[in-house]
Amino acid sequence: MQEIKEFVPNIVAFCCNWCSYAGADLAGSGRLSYPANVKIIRVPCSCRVNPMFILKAFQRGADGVILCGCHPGDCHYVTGNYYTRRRMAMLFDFLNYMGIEKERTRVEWVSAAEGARFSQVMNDFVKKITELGENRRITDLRVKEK
Amino acid sequence: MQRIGVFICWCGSNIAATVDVKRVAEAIKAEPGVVYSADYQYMCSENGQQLLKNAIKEHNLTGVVIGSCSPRMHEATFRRAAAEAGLNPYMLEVANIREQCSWIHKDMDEATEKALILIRTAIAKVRLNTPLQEGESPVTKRALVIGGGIAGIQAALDIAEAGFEVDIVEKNATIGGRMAQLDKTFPTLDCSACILTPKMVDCAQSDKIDILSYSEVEEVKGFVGNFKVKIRKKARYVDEKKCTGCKVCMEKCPSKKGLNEFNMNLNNRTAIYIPFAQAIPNVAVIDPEQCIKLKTGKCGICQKFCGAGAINYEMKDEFVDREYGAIVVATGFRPINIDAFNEYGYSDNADVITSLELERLMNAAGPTNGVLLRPSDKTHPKVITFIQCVGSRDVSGCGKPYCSKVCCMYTAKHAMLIREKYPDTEVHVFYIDVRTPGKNYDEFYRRAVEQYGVDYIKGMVGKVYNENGKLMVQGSNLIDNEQVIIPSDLVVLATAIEPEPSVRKIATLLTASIDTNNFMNESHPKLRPVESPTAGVYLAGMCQGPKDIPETVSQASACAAKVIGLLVKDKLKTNPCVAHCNEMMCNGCSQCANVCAYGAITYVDKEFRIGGGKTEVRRVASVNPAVCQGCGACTVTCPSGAMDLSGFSSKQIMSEVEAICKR
Amino acid sequence: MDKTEMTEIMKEISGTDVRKCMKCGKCSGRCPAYKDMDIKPHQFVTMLEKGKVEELLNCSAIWNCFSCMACVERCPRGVAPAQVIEAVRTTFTRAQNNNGLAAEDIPPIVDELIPQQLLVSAYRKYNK
Amino acid sequence: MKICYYPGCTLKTKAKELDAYARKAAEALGVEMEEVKDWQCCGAVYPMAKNEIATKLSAVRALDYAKHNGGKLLTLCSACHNVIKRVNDDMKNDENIRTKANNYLALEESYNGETQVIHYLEMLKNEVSFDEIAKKVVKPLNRKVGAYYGCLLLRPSGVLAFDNPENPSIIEDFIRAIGGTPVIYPFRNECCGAYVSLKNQTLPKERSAKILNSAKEKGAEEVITACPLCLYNLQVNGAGILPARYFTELLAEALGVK
Repeated sequence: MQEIKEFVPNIVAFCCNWCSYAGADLAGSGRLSYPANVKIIRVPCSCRVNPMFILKAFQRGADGVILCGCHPGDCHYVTGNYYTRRRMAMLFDFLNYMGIEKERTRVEWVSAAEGARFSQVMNDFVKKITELGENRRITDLRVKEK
Repeated sequence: MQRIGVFICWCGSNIAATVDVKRVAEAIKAEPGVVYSADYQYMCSENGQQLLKNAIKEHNLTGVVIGSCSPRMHEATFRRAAAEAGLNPYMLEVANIREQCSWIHKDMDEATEKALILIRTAIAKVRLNTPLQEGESPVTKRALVIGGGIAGIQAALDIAEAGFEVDIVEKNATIGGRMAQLDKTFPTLDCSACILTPKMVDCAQSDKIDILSYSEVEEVKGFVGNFKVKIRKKARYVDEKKCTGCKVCMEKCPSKKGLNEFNMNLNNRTAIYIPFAQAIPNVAVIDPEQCIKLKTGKCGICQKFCGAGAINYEMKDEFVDREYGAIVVATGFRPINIDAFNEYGYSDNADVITSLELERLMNAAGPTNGVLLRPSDKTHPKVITFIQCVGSRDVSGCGKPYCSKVCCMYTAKHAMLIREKYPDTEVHVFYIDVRTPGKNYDEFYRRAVEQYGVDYIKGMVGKVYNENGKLMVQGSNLIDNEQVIIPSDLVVLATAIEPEPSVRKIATLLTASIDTNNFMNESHPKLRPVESPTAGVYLAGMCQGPKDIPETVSQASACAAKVIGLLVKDKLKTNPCVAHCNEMMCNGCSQCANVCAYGAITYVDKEFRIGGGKTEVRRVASVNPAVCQGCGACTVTCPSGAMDLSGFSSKQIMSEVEAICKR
Repeated sequence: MDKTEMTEIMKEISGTDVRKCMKCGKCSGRCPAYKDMDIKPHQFVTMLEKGKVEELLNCSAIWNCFSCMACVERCPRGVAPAQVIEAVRTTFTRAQNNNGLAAEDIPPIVDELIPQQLLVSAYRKYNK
Repeated sequence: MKICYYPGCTLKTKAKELDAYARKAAEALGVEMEEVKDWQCCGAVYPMAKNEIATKLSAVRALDYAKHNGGKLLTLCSACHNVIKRVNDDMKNDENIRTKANNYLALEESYNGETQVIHYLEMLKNEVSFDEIAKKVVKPLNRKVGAYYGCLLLRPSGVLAFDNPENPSIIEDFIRAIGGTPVIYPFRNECCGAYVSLKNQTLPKERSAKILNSAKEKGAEEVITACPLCLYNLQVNGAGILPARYFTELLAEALGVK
């Protein structure tokens, strides 16, 4: 009989260098844990995140993608996070239409001082994705475990 | 194929206690491209860095991944070490296995597994890294200050003090700006002219400062360190070098009906005039709209009487081209137009005036020689009512949504000065909130109430109407919950302020951004409040937001410090992680330029070979690496995928995504 | 209906956002019926915000407001006090037996000049 | 020029002269006023409550009629103008009211605020022009007249877009056109007391007196209005201070068709 493995989601987090990545570092210095299945990619600004990256993540088997940027009005690049907000609102609607539930994608504003918030956001997100279960939409079946 | 070296730091026990560093170092050896792998107790230590340098040389490494603390901590350290060993520093990436791994996970297997993935991700990125070179650009050691008010004057004086040349471009005939129009200044009540005019004289006398009055910026090209600016010197019909400021022309000029802008149009001036007694330069100017000679060709009286022979009716606008390393914007403010606030009866009643008009009515050099007389019948007003927030904090569309910041204080000042000079005058102030944050500010306001007996009424005025020669001010008194009607002789409106409208043109020329209220945007609201997002452009005074004189002067000096910091450099190093355009793919759609907050993207026409020996000229985007800040907004906007960001290229990030998702 | 529910309904039918009020009192500074308003125009806004519906429904100001819109016209924050007053009045008159004007009130004061417009508008305003 | 005209109930009874003079003057000016067929009372006050639908329907019916008969609806009574113009704005901009009203009416084609509502004064100003009127004046007014706007024509200005709500000028321009001298007084845009005079007579008495005294102080010999209720309040509640008349009467008088 095949062993039923507990579902462990795989989550890609994009963090802007100036606020959220620093917030994640602060969560680390404060030993504020969050699940190990969150892996962070550092980008200069949340507006650097191309919708293609997110599609790629889902195609390659990610179960959730989260984008973190500076709070509106605090963007290091003045207006970058506003672009993110608008772009992602559209993309997430589109993904939802494709069958990737809205809960699997998220944009959060985390400042460099909000270590606790970073950890809380990640815990919450992982919990949500675990509830949703594995993402099967648009995933290239070859990347899934046999 | 890259030759990659991987270094796993223990960080004492910080990493090693949770991540099995030996296992990681061993496992990573199997990764394609990895030719060297090691672990060490403290990579950031002198010995650790030496280990890195030696390995780069011995193994001819072309790429390095360090598994250690956050790159925000030691990326610069490791990159410097790599550069010393002859490796391009941008060929090194840091995998964060401390803050984002060992510190937040307790289970060793789990943390080791994650560390492996993070390092593989960094390796995936490094495989696609390319050597990047920091650019260099020269610096023109001269600054431009746009606007000759107190902000511009202070910035120019401070820059000149450091030994750099500065030009002040002022659109009016004299420098001095709004502060020159003020009577007294809060909270000390010293005379505005007495503290401003010595600074104006300093500007005129400094051999480093060149004042281009009656001039406007027409064109700006270039970028930080290398601005090329075209300045229009408007024809003033008076030779600046010859005019001695003797004012004989003003006595003789027959056209005396021009409105005196300096006195807020409360009295008249001649067609040839010097704006005010202490004007700098103290040189006359002719108003071409008003001058009989310029309009009809007949008159020429001023020319006849000018002993210096300075009058020249043939004068034309001139253009001056100058180069600058830095630009300070200090264009200032003006009171808003209050025609939309007819409930206060400003347009129907001469005795309803604005606060700036009151400044002139109180000023010894003003139209009434400092005696407070109301405009309609030149009598002493016995009851004066002030209305605050006229147009401020107003989202109805008639006014401005913001607090103008200075009105509470200047109204307290006016009320106090009037009560002091004319103790028999009754003074009322309608206010919504009294906002007095600032050193000695609240004390100042309380003095108006407690010492001078100014009647502050919490509430707003609904209507001002004329009845039997009195101005009836009908408003609410919210504390007593009643509607009051105060028969007044003079009503003063604390009019909201707005940025001087010419700032829009300036911002466009400088590709500096502007907010919905026409205030210039600062680079960061808290940490970079004097820099504009456009490199090399700095902001001083009201053009950036409402502020009073002390704040304006502080910001101007801060601007000067930034400008000096820039001008002392011989060369500017530029961040190599900037956007670049693949011209073969670019279709010239302009979308990238539209999202760029820095104006770093311009368009050039380039010739491309299209086969068959033919060429075609296409419009393509071109990024100025000295101006680009590397946010990447353009890369995502670009519909054809022509824009990419060095150091964070789409391919690199895609490969990181793949590495993370690989199971 | 409980108080909270009533408050929400009144807010909704007023069509204005009472939270936008910055408490400047310009509406009350302008109100031509101020003298006979036992609850002042600015108070309508703040009281609805705080959910004081009973006091509002028991006031006489709802019968004295002219709906002249002077308060709406001059509000710097885009709040419409007259619409709050209308919401209170409507809520009152819609309840059973709650009319502001009884038919027997009319005859003694009808004179020859009274225009239809006055009768119709008064009935519309005061009664359901 | 032919235009759809909504008279309203008061103009058929107590305010016959407002209507009659308007028609005579229009004829003299070459404007044909065609009464909306089977019009119903507009309700006299605009129902501000967001969930009032039925009370707005009669206005929508008139608006829909005008939509199919020239696209413009002419009003004369200030109250009708206020109600119809505001309902029209709702039909254009308030999706909830639009949907519900259309559901009630079940028109062949739904009404979405297409009709342009114009007041008689706006018609004089924009369609005829005051210069044209001035040319046709045979008996210039030659006296000082105070324009009384009241509230219904001006507020809320965002919807009515009639004139500057604090400093209007259209009736003053009209007075000039018919050879009179306009008197500008601060209470010309104040409320006369409106429907409250049926409930509480002291307030309208005070307000009307305030308005007329203000006009008198600034030198007016009479005041003119476009609203039957304003006229009632000024004449009855402000009795004896200054005479008040409909503006159409003065127009007819000046054009020599009274």
